[in-house]
Amino acid sequence: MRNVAIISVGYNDRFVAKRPDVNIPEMIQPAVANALKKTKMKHSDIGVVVEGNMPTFEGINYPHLWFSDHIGAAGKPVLRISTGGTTGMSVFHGGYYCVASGMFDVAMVIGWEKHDEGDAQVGLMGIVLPEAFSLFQFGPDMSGGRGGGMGLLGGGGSTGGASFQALSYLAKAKGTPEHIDKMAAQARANAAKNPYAHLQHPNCTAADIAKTPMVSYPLRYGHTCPASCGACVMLLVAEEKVKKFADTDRVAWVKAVATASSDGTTGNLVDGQITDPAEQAICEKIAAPKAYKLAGIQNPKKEIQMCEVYDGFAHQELMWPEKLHLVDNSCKAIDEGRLAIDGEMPVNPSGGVVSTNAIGASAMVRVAEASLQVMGLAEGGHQVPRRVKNAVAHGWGGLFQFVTITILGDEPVKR
Amino acid sequence: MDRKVAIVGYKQTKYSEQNENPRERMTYELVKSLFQDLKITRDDVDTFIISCSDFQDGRTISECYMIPWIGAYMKDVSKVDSDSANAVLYAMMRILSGNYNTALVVSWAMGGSEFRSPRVMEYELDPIYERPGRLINEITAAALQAQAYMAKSKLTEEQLASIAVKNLRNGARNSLALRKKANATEKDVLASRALSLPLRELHAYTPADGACVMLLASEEKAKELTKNPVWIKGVGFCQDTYYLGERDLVKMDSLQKAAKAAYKMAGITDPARKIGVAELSTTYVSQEPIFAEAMGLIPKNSGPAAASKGWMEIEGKIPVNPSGGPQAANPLTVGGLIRIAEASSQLRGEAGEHQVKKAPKLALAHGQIGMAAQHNVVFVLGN
Amino acid sequence: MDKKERKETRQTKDTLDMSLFKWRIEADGLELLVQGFKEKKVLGRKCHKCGTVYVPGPSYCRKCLIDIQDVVEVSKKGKIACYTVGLADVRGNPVEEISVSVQVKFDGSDSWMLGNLEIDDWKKVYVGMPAELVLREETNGTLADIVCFRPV
Amino acid sequence: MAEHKIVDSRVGLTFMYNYRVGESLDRYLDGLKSKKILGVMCPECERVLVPPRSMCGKCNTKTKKWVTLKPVGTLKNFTVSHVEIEQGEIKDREKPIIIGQVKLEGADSLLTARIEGISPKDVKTGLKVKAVFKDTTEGTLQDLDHFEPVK
Repeated sequence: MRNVAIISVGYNDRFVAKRPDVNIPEMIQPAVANALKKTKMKHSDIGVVVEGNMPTFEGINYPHLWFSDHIGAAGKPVLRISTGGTTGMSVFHGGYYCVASGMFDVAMVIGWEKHDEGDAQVGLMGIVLPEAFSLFQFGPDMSGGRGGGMGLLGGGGSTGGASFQALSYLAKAKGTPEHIDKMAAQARANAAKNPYAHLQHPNCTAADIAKTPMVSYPLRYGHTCPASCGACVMLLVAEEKVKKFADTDRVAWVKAVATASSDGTTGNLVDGQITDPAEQAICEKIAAPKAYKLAGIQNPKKEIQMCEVYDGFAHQELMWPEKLHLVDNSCKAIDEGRLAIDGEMPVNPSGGVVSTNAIGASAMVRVAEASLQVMGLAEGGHQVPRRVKNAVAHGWGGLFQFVTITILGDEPVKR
Repeated sequence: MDRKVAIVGYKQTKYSEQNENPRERMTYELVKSLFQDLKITRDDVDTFIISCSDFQDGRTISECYMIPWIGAYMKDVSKVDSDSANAVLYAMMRILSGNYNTALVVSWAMGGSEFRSPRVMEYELDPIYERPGRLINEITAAALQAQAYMAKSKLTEEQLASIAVKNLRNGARNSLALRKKANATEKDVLASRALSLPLRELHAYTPADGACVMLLASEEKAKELTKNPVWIKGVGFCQDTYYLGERDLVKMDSLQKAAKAAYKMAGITDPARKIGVAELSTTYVSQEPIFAEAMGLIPKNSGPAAASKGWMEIEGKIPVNPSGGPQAANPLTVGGLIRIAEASSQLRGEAGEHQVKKAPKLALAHGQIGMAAQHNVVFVLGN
Repeated sequence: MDKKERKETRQTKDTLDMSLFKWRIEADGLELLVQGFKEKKVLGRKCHKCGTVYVPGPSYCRKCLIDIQDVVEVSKKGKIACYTVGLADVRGNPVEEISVSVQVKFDGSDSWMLGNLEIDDWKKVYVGMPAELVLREETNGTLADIVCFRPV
Repeated sequence: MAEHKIVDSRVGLTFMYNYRVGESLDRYLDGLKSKKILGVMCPECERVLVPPRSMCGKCNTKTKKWVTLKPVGTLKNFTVSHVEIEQGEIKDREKPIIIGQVKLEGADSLLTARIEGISPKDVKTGLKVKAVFKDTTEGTLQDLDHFEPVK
């Protein structure tokens, strides 16, 4: 297998709620330019473009067709991958396989979302609509009272499902909702050190978060993510071309990629739900062990110096590091400050998804941020102080049922 | 690339206006029957690559509920959001990397019963110019392409109709086809409803319900699983500019580049002689000579000769779409995968009634999306 | 970086009308469930190969990828696997009637079922709390036969 | 084969989208409002693109120089369209329309537009055409109503 390195990351600009000044391709284009700027590469050196977003959020089918000229894809091979929340990392994995397969020497990957043009809440409902509405064929109680049928419908939404997951997780970890407050506060404060993050709240405290309204116990507004506009671009290069194209001595090597999917762990209304949303064996038992094995990592807690996890909801920033075998008990760890930027296992120095969520970009941003940490290029004070030799990036998606993992390092794996 | 990738097996549904089953059971039965044929279980699949579309399934992340039904519960899965030929391409690259030995490509669409293809394809248009402009859609784009080709090559309306007749007749020999017209004539085609001239209803693809699944494997694994592997000799894919007004609709740069890359990888210099059969995603029959020329299967501007001399008939010198192609059935996103399966079955001599006579050594399969085929994927297969 | 002046540009609109889609969905599990309600039973399907019990019980096993037919009755009693409490509306204003949504894993089943929990004080709910499905006095084989879950 | 319970599911819900046209098209629409057709030039290949956009895909270069094009050109390609798509259904038009690709003088791309003032039987490529604007323009794409033959 060929080794592949990330040599550059480009964002279009700071992630924000609204970009009324530009259309979608105009928003994405600067990210491409910014990624290229930091290399010794010309546009013509790019062999393949891999792109993805959540297509129903903006109502554009195969949007890469439209962007062709803006992202420099005209006349090039283009692959489009879309897998819900994991989209960004699935796209990155696509780019990785384009190079690792030997088909291409250079891949450009693009993840984006422009949430101000659609309705993400309705878009998310679109996951379960046909299945949920099929229940009406079985005569649920429509009175709106305590009828079971409507109860069956009630848990379909994203925050509803996340609340179930949060409580199941807290029960297992013996944590409290206050732990989620603490985690969210750390994320918002970290975001303030990341010039690209959307919700920035310097010196945010758990008490600040606890003042926000409760959405669905135990989750508060302060635990949920914003809907952001923005794009992330990365350039991936085969080992033998790194010297030629990289403009830095320190690139981020892709040591392993892995993914796994289960059935829906929430909203599995028609076929029965057999999987605990807080169990996530797809990560803990399948994808994470596979990734560590491929990367030659035996003791993740010791060998990994930081992680970027997909925390659409703040409790997930506690849960995923455990599922990734990086922390034994995150509730304890956050109490002891071990998850901070200068802690022993920094989690989401970027502020995470809970601070910035352009969905199709978000899982890619995890890889991008982890790669910047490995390269030592994280701006604005969110660089982890000790040298990052290995980092883990993670994404989740679907009905809490997909997981993607990428392991990066400052040296290639010897194969 | 030191590895080789083979197609070891595939299954298609019968195409219909409404499958007897909903999408989940339709696909489940297909996956199971492929496993049965190959004597494998879902544990033998290293990675699943899905090709489905949120706009066709009418769902956000439309694979969510399908994961367990295709055997991918607790498995490695990804989804290509494009024509399914791209999914085969991605599955192949995953195997080439050395990370996987087998990959199952799964694609479905309920184009006959659940969604309206022309509406779905309108969402491929940019929302700020072409959509509000209300002039360009999949029909008018293909019509402009057809008109440009006819003006250049002097292909007549009768000749264009004869290509439709050929495909309708081929479809009648394909047991899985939805639209079969063994006795169609040029007159019938010319009398069919005018869509956007020169295109008429019988030039167009047939929306359908259907699914296709295909197992790919590394060389070693392929030899374990089948006596009859079909090798992926070459692939190429490419995307053009979006803007119709800046594209040469006849020359088709992206298809030319995709074919060139596929031939290069396969080591072919004279495709017209080497390729024995081609299955092309011609959503409108006018694209048949255009694509064949862009891929070098027939000489430039030879569409008229090809049509009147029957070069692309099943018995012709370069049979194109012996299955009837998308005119026989076109469940949108499944299209490219069907073409690859059909080309493979020609190589294996398993195409039955629509088997081409001279057993071909190399076959070409093609997938596309976008207005007037903006994005193209080309496979060269061999046995 | 974000200080640049951003000029608003014109807007265009489009919609995705979901009513154009005519979905068909296989719902063997729900059908079995509501049929069972007629006899005040909770019915599911059990995989004859791996033993997994699904409620609602589709007629295939996702673990073994085989058709399954064995119908089993499961207890109406189980444990709360997780729950959430609706305390505010979408704008964050407190709601008048607090509702508790629960997922209950029935004894003898591998599945979790979603429903509402009837309880006087939501603070008493905990993961692992025993609960039971309450059906109407007179059932007619619909989802409306479900009244709620109640703590045991 | 076992019988399966198949249910129909329908949802009367609509996803709403509001798209920003962006800098280039906004300026183009300003142009239409004052009955002008604006194009933009790529500084590298010097192609003049209409409708304008911010990037030249051929050169991967930002387009810069704006040009006002003469509202006259040549019909390069066309189709006589008998149908329109209404919510996914292919419906016959009351009478067919001509959809043409027009090369404006000084432009390098073709503009798609409705051609009027000539019957579908007589329309031919090579026809010289001119732009006809709506009497009252509003800064929308519909301001440029159609093209018709130059008398």
